[in-house]
This record gives sequence, C-alpha cells and structure tokens, in this order.
Amino acid sequence: MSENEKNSNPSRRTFLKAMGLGSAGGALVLSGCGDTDLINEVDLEVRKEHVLPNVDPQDFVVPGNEIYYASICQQCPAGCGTHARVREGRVLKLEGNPQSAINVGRLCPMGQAGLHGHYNPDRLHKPMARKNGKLVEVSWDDANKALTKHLGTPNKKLAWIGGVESGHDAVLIREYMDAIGSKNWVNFDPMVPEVGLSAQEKVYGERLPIFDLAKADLIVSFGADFLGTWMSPVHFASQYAEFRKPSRGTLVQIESKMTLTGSNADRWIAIRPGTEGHLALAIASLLASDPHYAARIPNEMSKALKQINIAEFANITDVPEAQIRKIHHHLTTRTPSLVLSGWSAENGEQGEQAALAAHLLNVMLGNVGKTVLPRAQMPFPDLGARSGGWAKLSRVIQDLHRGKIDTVVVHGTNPLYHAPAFMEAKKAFAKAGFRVAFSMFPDETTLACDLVIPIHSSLEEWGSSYPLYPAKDGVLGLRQPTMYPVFGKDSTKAFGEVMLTLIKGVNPSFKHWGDYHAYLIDALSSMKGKMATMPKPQVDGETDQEALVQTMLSDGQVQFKTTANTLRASAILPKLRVPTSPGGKYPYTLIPSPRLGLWDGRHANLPWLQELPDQLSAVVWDSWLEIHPKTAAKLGIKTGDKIKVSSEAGDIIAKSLIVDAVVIASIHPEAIAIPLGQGHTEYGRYAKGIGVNPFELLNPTYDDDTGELSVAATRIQIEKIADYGKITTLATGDLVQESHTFHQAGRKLVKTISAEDFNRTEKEV
Amino acid sequence: MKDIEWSRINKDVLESLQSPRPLFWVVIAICVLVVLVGVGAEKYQYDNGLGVALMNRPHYWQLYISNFVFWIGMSHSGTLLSAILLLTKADWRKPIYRFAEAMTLFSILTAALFPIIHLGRIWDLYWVMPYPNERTIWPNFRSPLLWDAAAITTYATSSALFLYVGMIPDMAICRDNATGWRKPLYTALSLGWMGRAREWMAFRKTYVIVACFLVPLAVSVHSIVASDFAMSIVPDWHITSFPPYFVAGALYSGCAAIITLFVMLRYLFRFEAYMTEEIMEKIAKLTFAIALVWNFLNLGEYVSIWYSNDMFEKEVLIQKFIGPYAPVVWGMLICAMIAPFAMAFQKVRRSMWGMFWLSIVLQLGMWLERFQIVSPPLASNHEPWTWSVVWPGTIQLTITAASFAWFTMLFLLFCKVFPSISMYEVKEMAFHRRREGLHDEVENIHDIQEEIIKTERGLT
Amino acid sequence: MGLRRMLENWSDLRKRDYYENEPYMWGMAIDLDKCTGCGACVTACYVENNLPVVGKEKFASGYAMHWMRIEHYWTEPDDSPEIGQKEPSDHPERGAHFIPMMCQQCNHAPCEPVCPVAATYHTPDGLNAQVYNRCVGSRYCGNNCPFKVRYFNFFDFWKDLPEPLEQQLNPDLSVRSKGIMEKCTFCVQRIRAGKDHAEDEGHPHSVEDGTIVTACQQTCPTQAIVFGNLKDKSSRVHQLWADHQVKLNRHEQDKPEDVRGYRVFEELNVEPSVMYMDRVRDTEI
Amino acid sequence: MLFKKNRQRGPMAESVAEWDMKKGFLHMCQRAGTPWLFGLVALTLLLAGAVLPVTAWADDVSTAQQPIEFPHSRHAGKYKINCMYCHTFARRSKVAGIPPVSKCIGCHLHLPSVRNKPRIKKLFSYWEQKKPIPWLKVHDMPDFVYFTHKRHIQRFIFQDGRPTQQVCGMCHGDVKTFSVGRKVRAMTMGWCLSCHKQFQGVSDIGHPKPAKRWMIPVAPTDQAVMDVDFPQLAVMDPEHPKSIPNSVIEKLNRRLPDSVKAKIVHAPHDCWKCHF
Repeated sequence: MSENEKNSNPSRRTFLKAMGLGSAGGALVLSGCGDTDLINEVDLEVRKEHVLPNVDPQDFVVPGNEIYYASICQQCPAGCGTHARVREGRVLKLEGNPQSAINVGRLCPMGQAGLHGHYNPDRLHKPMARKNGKLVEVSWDDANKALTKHLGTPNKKLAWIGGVESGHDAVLIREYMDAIGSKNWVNFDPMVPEVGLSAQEKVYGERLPIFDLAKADLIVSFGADFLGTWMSPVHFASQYAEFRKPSRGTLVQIESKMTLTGSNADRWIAIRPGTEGHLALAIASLLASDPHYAARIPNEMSKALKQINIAEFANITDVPEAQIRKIHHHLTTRTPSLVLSGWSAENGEQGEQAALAAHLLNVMLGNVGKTVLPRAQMPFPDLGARSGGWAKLSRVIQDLHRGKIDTVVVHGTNPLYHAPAFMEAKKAFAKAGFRVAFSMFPDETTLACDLVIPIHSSLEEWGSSYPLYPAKDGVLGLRQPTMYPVFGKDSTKAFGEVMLTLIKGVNPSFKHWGDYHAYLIDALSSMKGKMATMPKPQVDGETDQEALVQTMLSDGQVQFKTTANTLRASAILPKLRVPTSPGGKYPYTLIPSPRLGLWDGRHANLPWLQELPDQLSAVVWDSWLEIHPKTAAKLGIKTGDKIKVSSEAGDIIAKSLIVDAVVIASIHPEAIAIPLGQGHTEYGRYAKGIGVNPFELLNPTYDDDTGELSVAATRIQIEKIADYGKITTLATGDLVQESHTFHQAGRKLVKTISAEDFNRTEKEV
Repeated sequence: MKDIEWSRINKDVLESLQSPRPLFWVVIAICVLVVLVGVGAEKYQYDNGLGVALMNRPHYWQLYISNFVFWIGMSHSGTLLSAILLLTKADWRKPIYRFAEAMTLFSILTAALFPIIHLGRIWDLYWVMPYPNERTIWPNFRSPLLWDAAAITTYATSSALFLYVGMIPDMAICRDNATGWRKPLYTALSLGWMGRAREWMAFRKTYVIVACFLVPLAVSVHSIVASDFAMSIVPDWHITSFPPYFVAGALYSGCAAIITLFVMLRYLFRFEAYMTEEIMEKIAKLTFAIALVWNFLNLGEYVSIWYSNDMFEKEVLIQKFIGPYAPVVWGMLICAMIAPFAMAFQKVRRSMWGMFWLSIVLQLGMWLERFQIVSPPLASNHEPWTWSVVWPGTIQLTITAASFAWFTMLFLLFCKVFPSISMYEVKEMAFHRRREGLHDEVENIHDIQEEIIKTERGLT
Repeated sequence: MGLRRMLENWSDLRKRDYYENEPYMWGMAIDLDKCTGCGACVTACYVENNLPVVGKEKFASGYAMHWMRIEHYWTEPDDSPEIGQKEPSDHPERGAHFIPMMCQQCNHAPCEPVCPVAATYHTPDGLNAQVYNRCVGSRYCGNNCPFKVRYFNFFDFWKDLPEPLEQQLNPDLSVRSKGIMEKCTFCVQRIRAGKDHAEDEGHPHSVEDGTIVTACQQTCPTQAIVFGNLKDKSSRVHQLWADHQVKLNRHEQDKPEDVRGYRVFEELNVEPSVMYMDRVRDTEI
Repeated sequence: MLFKKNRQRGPMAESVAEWDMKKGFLHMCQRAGTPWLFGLVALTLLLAGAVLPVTAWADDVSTAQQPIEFPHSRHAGKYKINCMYCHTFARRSKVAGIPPVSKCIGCHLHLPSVRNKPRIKKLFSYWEQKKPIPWLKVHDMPDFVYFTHKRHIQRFIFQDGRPTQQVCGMCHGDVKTFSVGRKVRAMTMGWCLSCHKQFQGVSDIGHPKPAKRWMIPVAPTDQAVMDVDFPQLAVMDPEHPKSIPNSVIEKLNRRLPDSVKAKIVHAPHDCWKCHF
C-alpha cells in the first residue's frame, strides 16, 4: 500500500481542489460563460453563440476552470472513492479518489463509465404510474399522493427488495421498515459471493476477513476472480500490483472457465466444473500427511483427510496427479500463501463445501493471521453494507407466489432480469397488489411496477455508503451533488429525499429535518465523538462544525474509530460427494460468467461498456458461447456458428437460447460458458434486445447448506443450428477470427521471461 | 495495301465529326446515365462520410487509389505513341496518335478525380496547394501525395498542350469547312493558321520541343505515382523497383486501351481505311513487347521480395497467392501475364475483334493488378491484431463504373467535336508512301528554311 | 513551417535528433506483467478524449474509434504455447498475453512525412501531433502506421449522440467530425494544462514529474502505465527506461535478454516513445 | 537527324528563326480569338478565388442585438472601472468570463439614480427571475482553438506591470469608447501569429522571456538584447499593436549570440500549442 500512496503524487493535488458544494449549487445551471459550446467542432462554425453568465455563483466557481468534487462510485458495491471533474456546471470525468484506501485513486472500466449512467438518454425523468395497464408519466404531486397512499401506512405485507444497501440509505430503509412494521427487507445482488461469505463465517468466524494479497507469496485461487468480478476488483488489483513486485508472488488459478484473473495466472488449471472442492481436499490430504500442517487441525480430521485417494480425486477433477502434488509442494515451500474461493467454485452443486475445503487449506497452511486478517469493529454496524443473494430472493418470490406480500418496493436491483425462468418471478411479481420502483432506468423490474419514482444519479444527490469489502475498516464514504440534476430540478428526486418524506409520514421523530441534506449532515455530526480525527478550522471565522463538514466533503469519506479484533479459525472438514458424471441428455455444464464491464447485466445500458471488448474473447455488443476446441471439433462447431442451448429447466417451459459460438481454449472441455450481462428485454436503447441471458436456463439446483442457487451447476445440451455468422470482436479481422488463435505471427509484441530472471534483474523503482 | 486517297482524307475525317454510326449515340447515352449514377453515389458519400464506401481500418485505401493508378497508367500510352514514336519517327503512328493523345488527356482528368473523391474532407482540398497565406503554413513537401498533385497538374497541362499544338493545322482545316457554332470554335482554336511555310516551321519545332519535354515527364509522373507506395513502409509497397514496374504497367495498360479504342473508333466513325490491320499489328507487337517487359519486372519483384527474406514482406507475398485476395492475384496473372502471349500469333494480331476482346482482358488484368497492389498489403500488415479483409462496397464500385463512363463520354464527345485522326499527318504519311526511297523531309528542313528566309527577305 | 525557414534550416531539420535541446520528451513505460488486461484505460480514454461509441454494426465493420486497444495473444512470439514449452497444450496454461496498444508517438514516425498538408508532425516535446482542423483525410498516415493505431472518422459519429450524452463531452478538446484522422495524443490537453500550470507556478521549463498524468495512467488499477518526461533524469519514466536499458536513437537495443524493456517494431527504425516491459511467468509452477 | 544541320547555322539565321517563332506565335494569337482565351483564363481565376473561403469575419456579431445594450463607454470610460473588476476570471481562467448577474446587481442596488432606466429595469428583471442574461458572444474563437486569457494577463499585467486597458486593448480594441461590445480584430490565426511569431526563437517550452519588453525577438535569456538599438520596439498602441517587419527581425537576429541562434533554427510552428 505504501507504494500506492507514493504513486498518487501529492504535487498533483495542487491541481485538484476537491471541495463540497454548499447547497445544490446556487444557479449552477449549464452555463458558467466558459465553453458553453458543448460540442467543439473541428470546422469553422458560422453562427452566433450565446454566453450565459451565472446568476449568483459560489466563490470558487470559475468558468473555464475545473473543480473536483469527491464522491463514491456506485457502479458496484465495492464503494471506490471518486473525484468528479466539473466544469461549466457539468460533470466531465470520474477519477479515483487517492484518499480512498479502497482504490487509491484508480478506477475500473465500470467506474469510468459511471458518467454514461448519469447522462444516459434512457434515464427516467418523470414519475410514472400504471393507468389502464400502461405506464404513463404523471406529475410529482400525483406520484407523491400514490406513494403516501400505498407506502405511507403500516403494512406488514410490504416487501422491500434492494440491491446492496449501506450508509444512511440503509438506515432510512431500516427506520422505514421498522415504522411500518414489516420484516421483509431483502437484498439481492447476484454478484455478492454469499456462499463464500457463509463459508468464511464458519471457518474464521468473520463473514469477510481481510485478504492481504500483497503479503502473500503464493496465491491459489479456486475461481476467485479478484481482478475482475470478486467484491472489490480495483482494490485487489492494486494489491495484485504489489504482489507482483520483486520478489514476485506466484498466482495459481484453478477454474473451469478462464476469468480475467485466470488470464494473469502463472499457472491456469482447467478443472472439471464443480470439482474445485475436491482438488482443495486432495491438497489438504497431502498436507495432512505432514505433521507440521496436520497439527493445525484436529486429529480425526487429518486421519479422515489421509483416507483420500489422490489418484481418484485427480480423476474426478480432471487435473493430473502430478499437478496436484506440484501445487501442494509449492504451497509448502512458499509462505505465506493464500487460498481463495470464488464464483465457479462456490456456484457449483456443493458450493459451500468447496469453499470450506479451500479455506481449510488456509487454516492448515497457517495463513490465518498472516494473509487472512481480522476486521476491526466499526462503531456503527447499521451503516454497513447489507447484501443478500438468491436464497433471500427466492424466499420473497415464493412469498409473492403464496400471496403473503401485497406491496413490493424495488430499489437498486433488477430481480425480474436475473431470476431464472423456473422461478416465474414475473408471474409472482404480478400477484403483488402494488409495486413501486425507485429507479434511474427503465429496466425489466421497473417497467413491471405500478409506480415508478425516478431517482437522482449518485452524482446528483447527497448520500453515504459503506463498502461491501472495506479495505480499511470504519471508513464511511460520502456523496454530494456534483452538478445540477441533468434533467432539471423537477424531474428526478434524490432517493434519500423521497425516503425522508415517506418516513416523516410514519415516524414523526424525523419531522424536524427539512431535507435529506440536513438529515445527513446532522447524522454525521452526531457521530462526531466516534470519528478518528477532528478537523480544525482552516479559515478565520470558520466554526468547528463548518470545518468538519468541509473536510468530510472534500475527503469524500469519514474515518471512525474502530476496535481491533482477532480471528479464531476453526477447521471444518468439508463433506463432498463425488459429483454425478457428465453424460446423458445434458452433457455439458453451463457457466454463466460475469465479467468486468457489463458485470451481471446492470451495466448493459452504458455504451462505453458495451463497446469495451471482453477481455478474453474480445467480443463487443453481443453475447457469445465459449466452447473448447476439442468439444467444438467433436460437434463440428466453428467460431461464429449459431448454437442452440437448452437445459432441463428450460425444456420444461420450452425455453432455449440461441447464441454465437466462440471456440476458445481457455475453458474446460466439459464446460460451456455464456457471459452475463446481455439479453435484456428492456433497459433502454443500448441494452434492449442484445444477446442472451444465461440465467434464464438455470435448473433449480440449490446449495444444500446455504440455500443459494447453484448458478454454475446447470447441465445443458448444445446444438449447432446455423453456420458462420458475423460476430463482433475487437479484432475485426476475418483472418484472426476464422482461426481465433490470436497468434503473434512471429512479431515480438509480448514476450515472457521467467520469474527467476525477473527477480534477478528487477529492483524496485 | 490499297493506299489512302489524298483527296478523301479531309472528307472522311470531317465526315466523322458529323455522322457517326447510331451506336455512338447509344454509347453516349449509357455513359451519361452511369456518370449521373456515379455523381449520386459521390453525393451520398459526401453527405454521410467515407464509411459508406466500406473502407475501414486498416483498409484506408482501396478502389479509389487503385483506380487512380489505373487511369494515370492509361494516360501513358498516348504520350508514348505520339511523343516517343514521333521522335523515333514511326510513320504508322500518324492515323492513331490524335485519339491516343486525347485518351491521355481524358484519362488523366479521370485520374485526377479520384484523389478528390478519396479525400475525407473534400472541401479543404485547396490546402494541398502551396499558396501563400497569412498563417505561413505550407503543404508538406515531403509527402508523395504532394508530388502527385504537382506531377499530375504538370502532366495534364503539358499533355493538353501537346494535344492542342498537334491539332492546330487540323483546326484550320475544320475552320475552313465548318458552319454554325463550330465555326467560331475552330476559328479561335486554329490561332489563325494559314498553312504558310513559316508557320509550318514554327509548328514543327514547337511540336518536337513539347514532345521532348513530355517523354521524361511521362516517365517521371508514373514513377511519382509509384512512390506513393514505394515511399511508405507498408510491406510489399515499399519496393525499390516500383517506379519502373509502374511505368511498364502504365504503358502496358495504355496500349491495351489504345487497341480497345482503336477498334471502337474504327467502327463508330467508319475509319476502316485509316485504321488498318497493319497498324493494329504494329500496336499489337508493341503491346506484346511491353507486356514482356512488365512480366519480367513483375516476376523480378516477387523474386526480390522472396530473397530479401523480410518477414513482413514475405508474409504478404504468400498471402497474395493463397490468402483471401488470391482470386484477384491469380486473375491478374492469367489476364495480364499469360493472355498477352496470344499476340505472338499473327492471326490474332490481325484480327480486329480478337484484339478488341484481348485488349479488354489485358486491361482487366491490369486493373486487377492495381487492386492487388493496394489491398492485400493492407490486409496483413505488421500488426497481426488488425488483420482483416475488406472488399470494396457498392459505392466504390459505382464510382469506379462511373469513372469508366466518364472517360468514355469525354472521349467520344471529343471525337465528335474534334478530328480524331490527324488529317495533315495522314496526308504526310500518304505523301511519304508515295515517295518511298527518298529521304525524309526533315532532312531538307534547313534548305527549305533558307529558301523561306530568302523569300521573306525578298518580300520585305 | 514557413517554406523559407525550412529551406534555410534544411540541414538542421534533417538531423537525427531534431529536438535535442528541448527540455521535454514525453514517453511512456508499460509493465506488461502488471497489466491485467481489464480495460479501464480504454474506457478512461473514451471518457477523456470524446471518443465516439460507434455501435455494433460499425464496430463490426472496423470503424471503432478506441484510441487505445488491449490486444491479447495466446502464444509467445515464436508461436510456442507458453514459455519454456514447445508442444501444444489443450489450454493456455500461462494465461493470456495482454498488450495495451496505442499511438507510440514514434520519433521517426512513418505517418509524419506522408501527410500532404502536414497535419501530422512532430512537436518539440516529442509528440506525434495530429492537428484535426488541418487534416484533409487522405488517410496516408493510417496506412503507413505499422501499429495501425490511427483512427479515421468514417462518419459524423457525434451526430448520433443522443441527449443528454453530449453534456459529458470534454470541452478541452475538439469533437472530430467526418473525414478526420485521429489517434492517441498522450492526452495533449492535460499536457497543455500541466505546462500552463508550471508556468503559473513560475517554473515554465520544468513540469514536475507526476503533475501530468494521462487518463489511462490515472485510472490503471495496477499502475502498469507510467508516463513522464524522458529528458528529466529524475522522472519515473526515465528511470524505468534506464533500468530496463532501453535507449533512444537506435533500432536495436544492446541489452541482456533477461532485462525486460523493449519497444514494439523497433526494428523498423520508427523510434517509439513507448517502452513495454516483458510479462513474467513463474516457470517453476 | 532533326537538329543535325542546326549546328552549322549562322548567328543571323538563328536570330531570324527566333524572331520567326515569336512573330509566328504572336501572329497566330492575333488572328485567333485571343481575348476569348484570356477571358477564359480570367474566369477560371475568378472562380478559384471565389472558392477560397473568406471566413475571418464570418462570426461578426457587431450588428446583432444584445439583450441589454451594455455601455462599455460608461463603465470603463467614464467611471474608469478596471476591466478585471467585472471580467474577473480573465486572470484565473482560460475565459475572461461575463460577470455573474449578482455582480451587476451588487453595484446597481446602490445606484438609485439610474434605477428606472429601461436597461437597468431589464437587468433587475433578469435578477428577480434568477435567470442568466443571454449575451451574444462577441469574440467567439473557433472551437478548435486553445486560447487562455490567464497566461496573457498574468504575463503582461502582473509580470510586466502594464496598464490593464492597454493590455486588454491589444486584442479587444479601445473598449472604453465602445457602446456595445464589438470585435475590432479579425482574430484569425495570422493575426495571432503577427505577435507570436516574434517569439518563435524558442518553442513553447523554451518560451522566451524577454525581461522588460514585449515584442523583443528571440531572447531566451533575460538579457534584453535589442534594447539599445531599437528602443521603440516595445511601444504598444492598443489600437495598433505593431508587428515588427521580418527584415528588422532578421537584422536583430543577426546580432544574436550563436548559442541563441542555434535555438532559433528549430522553431517550427507547433500547431498543437493551440489546436487539439
């Protein structure tokens, strides 16, 4: 981390003036008499241009000069700190906030593309209500009336479905739910590794211990795509950079479909889908034969582990025995090491057991306390991120089916898109008496609601959020309006604002806050006692309170005092069945693979991300199906062929997907991967009608222990239905495409040297 | 051979200005139609951007540039026939050089359209011209495109001049016989030509000087066009032998075009008596010789790429023969490399329609040659990630077709307005034939001159 | 450049190191071992530089306008599947070979001499400039670029920009219309702002290292990209070049095999300003 | 063959032949429709001239209607308000900026004497509606031009200590006499260069910093090389900023030490300084 802080050169700060925008910007309408011309043309323009002065601007607003406002990225629950560059009253770019311990000034593509959500042409900018079965735009007065009518009274049968919710938003929702007396607040985010969190809680007594990648000398990752899609990609990427410094750490990635992390591994091992746990167990068994490691687990357990036949497990996992022994050898020689489990391991049939097996290795190797570290206690746990997965969602959907819920509120999640066809979520949803969506975009769920409240983007509103995976405990991120609402004052409203009004109706104790801004500042000020540092007034005449607010806003975060904790690791012997052997009518395992970019589909409406090629297959603006060359040869499939994919659950309701094939070696021959993200039936012009959604085909296979849906355990059948079509890739060339080999053709574009040479020749720069 | 009747020359040629065969009008009508379609295509391209022409990265150049090279190439034969053969005093050039020169002028005018059509911002075209301006910005004199611009304008001007100078005595003949709107036109263009000996002497000298100027110019022009490619670092463009290769190719396709137009004119304007089989045979022999030179240079190019053993160049060469553009390359080899050997047979050389179709085949071959020079190297370049194959789209093909129509239209209109056979030179040829065995008249030019001077003195 | 001055100073202009006395020479170093191929740089470039999103059909037809692209290969340069192994494997067991490819700001740029209107030329601070308002669109430069990193506006892409997306456009640089060639500029607008800033601070000839960051460098989660002034001996980029023994003004580096620095297509004598560092793999595991 | 005998020709004959040619050609011209031809050439030239765009003044707004006829003459002339009092951003930003409405109101609230004039009434109506005044841009640079007021103001006003009106006047003319703002300079690239090319000695980076004088050519050191012989060079008239003729620059350059000359030679226009 020290290096990262060094990199974010302090001299650059002189450039930046991150500051708080007092009240939503006076009359910072798109004006500022600087470059009022939005489009700088390259030809001479023959026309007369207007120049609009500000009416009554803030002192620090200088037309032509940029201002940076600190904010928090809301593209995924990682909660990276951002600086929004503002000129002439419009946000122009998002950059990482160097003060944030999560991302230290960097952002991932999704964070960069946040502006396309903010300025999205398909954003909702009028409340909508269902009239005669159709959603029509209504006035805010009508919307408020409807809101009070349906949500403003105690209602036990109200369900709140949110994404990952944290900070004061979460506090308000909790207060609201308490006030109306409903217990149905569920969070659903398919990308949060709920299975892994549960396993970690069992092993370490902590749902989310800190994984210190930088300190590890060897990382063995069972499908954890920490560079791409695992909880906090930017944070892990900056740790990864540290990890790769001399002397260089080694990364072994074991998974069925290569992820971004896999493509950066020193050794990528293709494993039979759903058998990651078996491999971990085999390694544990080898470790158990060494008393040094066996001492860390109970005796019976090591005895049980020793029973394992490595050759048999090699057979099960399709990884050569020699390879397993090699990994074991390196795990014993390189310390500290770190074992992680992620998407493909945890979403198999026995997800939690596989995760337990992976974490058992950490316990046996003595990594707990070295690379797996305890979290410090945050004084305000209510502000923490509330997440949930399929188990909670399917419970709500069942409740809806049974009529136990009459009002649904959806905020920040899109269950109707994600839920597999077998859940019949749409039907269940239709059974609710009244449905409300707080939403920015016309997504599938929003358009199925009866009342749609268009909310501000995260760059237009006040708010706070707490990261899902805090890099540093006790840091609450703050958001502030960086510009005047894109569609004007009376179009969208801040979520907090709407909630506050709603709560005032059911809980009079909130009445004394005029608006959400006042509430937030008040709430933060009341936590003063628990803050790590108290800023001193910098300017004459500034009160302590003003100094506090100014510092909080320009930092974009607040650090609370935390209390240290310890981890108590307990070894748990995973109970893994031998998986059913492939074959029969559905011989292949479907891996719906998330990717950095479209994520789980929530970013499909951002053109920048649609146009960002997939890191491995280089496909843009489309869905595809990854298939190993051997399997492809067997079935006579070539890149670009149209493939029909069907599953058992899909066949019952006669649902199948048709998608283009990409023959690529970075996948296990028994696995078929279809990326997540496309296949929207709504969600604006950029997302609608592109590609397919692999979730639709999933079988109702649930993890035994956690009740989460086993997303990567569905068996499928594929069938070629048409020959080579055009598939859009970064490498436009047919020459590249037909072979799809991506050869360097003798040019020295990227060469590899061995880590041995690297450690010898490189020194820290 | 039945000789041309002196007295019929004027009549026959002037006849051609009035009543060509009806097919002439059909051809003109088709040409105008195609040109209009082409203009529409260009308008569409202008409005929407060059993307509609289906070029892309890395195929930044395509048909427009290969057409440009093709038309510039075609312009070379006119100069060759008329200037080089004038200097080498080949008498048989006389009935055909006029239309060959016209062909030169019109093909270069057609060629000049292509860089303009090809340009991304046509409206800023004038920036390519070195004109003094307040910004003290000049075009980039290092760019071969600028040399092109200079070479083409020079060549167009001088070949127009050459054509015009050679036409002055005929203009006088026309003037004397013309009526209506043609009368003032010919009067202006004939510059008061009276056919006096003194005028003839000045005329001869001017003509020869312009010819001397034009021959090296023609060679340089196509060398410069070749340097558009040779000066780049694109593999298989960056070839030292490109200038002579281009010049040979130019003469080759130009000669083939002359054969085509020869047959066409002979039929349309009833020039059977002038454009005889003997002349055709001579052109065919010339074409055959040039074809052999071109063949040699072409094979030499392959060999030198092969032995240079440069990875990039070799790759492109191999791709040419087995890659996606292989049909074009093989088509080119069959049409331009093998087909000309038909001209080894006298029967073919003397058959008008045989030669007509053969010349079409040769031109097709040379057109494909230009395409395979431009496109395959762009398809598989240095950077393997960007390899891609693109075939020209409808817009490009339409504009290409329109360029052929445009050329044919201009050419036929010229032949309708101006005598496409040089009357005075054909007379001269007939005169020479009669005086077989005698010395050339130029031998005595000095004596004649002296005589004239004496006469002039006597007069003044 | 004025014609007269060009002629007068012909011999100077023809010197190999034309700008040797200038205080700046912008360069980059990209560590391919740190590069994870995530694509954050690509998106950051779109945001910063007003790059148009062309949509599916146009992307497929090769009209994409990403100034920066991440290429990846599955093989080593000699086509062996992975380091130290000759026989083919079923899987890419050493992962992918990523390389961010953008304009290399060649010091002997092949694109520069061929532009008929001198819209592309070399600036005194070592950048390969592309002046949009001068460009006439002959596309010769695009052909002559061995890296194929020049992008041509085949359409008026920005005219397709729906409201209110145009509010995002960066006012610091132009939005290119049809018929113009464009390419990576090393974020020239940021360089310009940085120099102005240095001038405000009163040290016009020396921009402090790290003051100017390109958009791609700024966002790179692993900080694989380092940008700076190669003539400043204390800059990070200069140190990286020196440590990896890559020198300017040569088409072949005289350095040990295991030192990681290299420049792509150096052998063409184009003198790129971007140094890449080999990717590394642990061969023991 | 053709020229064989010419070598033996006498001087006389040669001259006659030349005359012959000349006369012959002239003769030909006379007889033909020469005016006709010349007319053709003239027409071509005319057409070409029409094609070359004259765009310098295309964006002139001096005749257009501003929302309020702001009298610069009164503010800057009569009351001698510093330009930068209202255009306060000029020294801090690329753009000089139109003053915010609050600034106008700030003063005019305390000027009841003019409160009822129609212009002021209009001003207050904007203020009451909290609406920006839709001014028309008078000096509208093309979008592809990077120009920063800040650098110019900092250099000439704060570093050189010149009077504000003089410095602003270099480009904006004698504003204190204007009733409504208008453009007095073409603001073309050549006009920019008329000043800047005298600094071309060193490029952007080695921007010359002649210590006390403006328009002193190419002195990369702080030594004011020209002071002695050309004391008048630095005199500026806001209405007529003088550019030094090339001949003078050349003469001056000749006096420069070799070390400086060495820098002069690589001093191209750097288009990217202003166009990107």
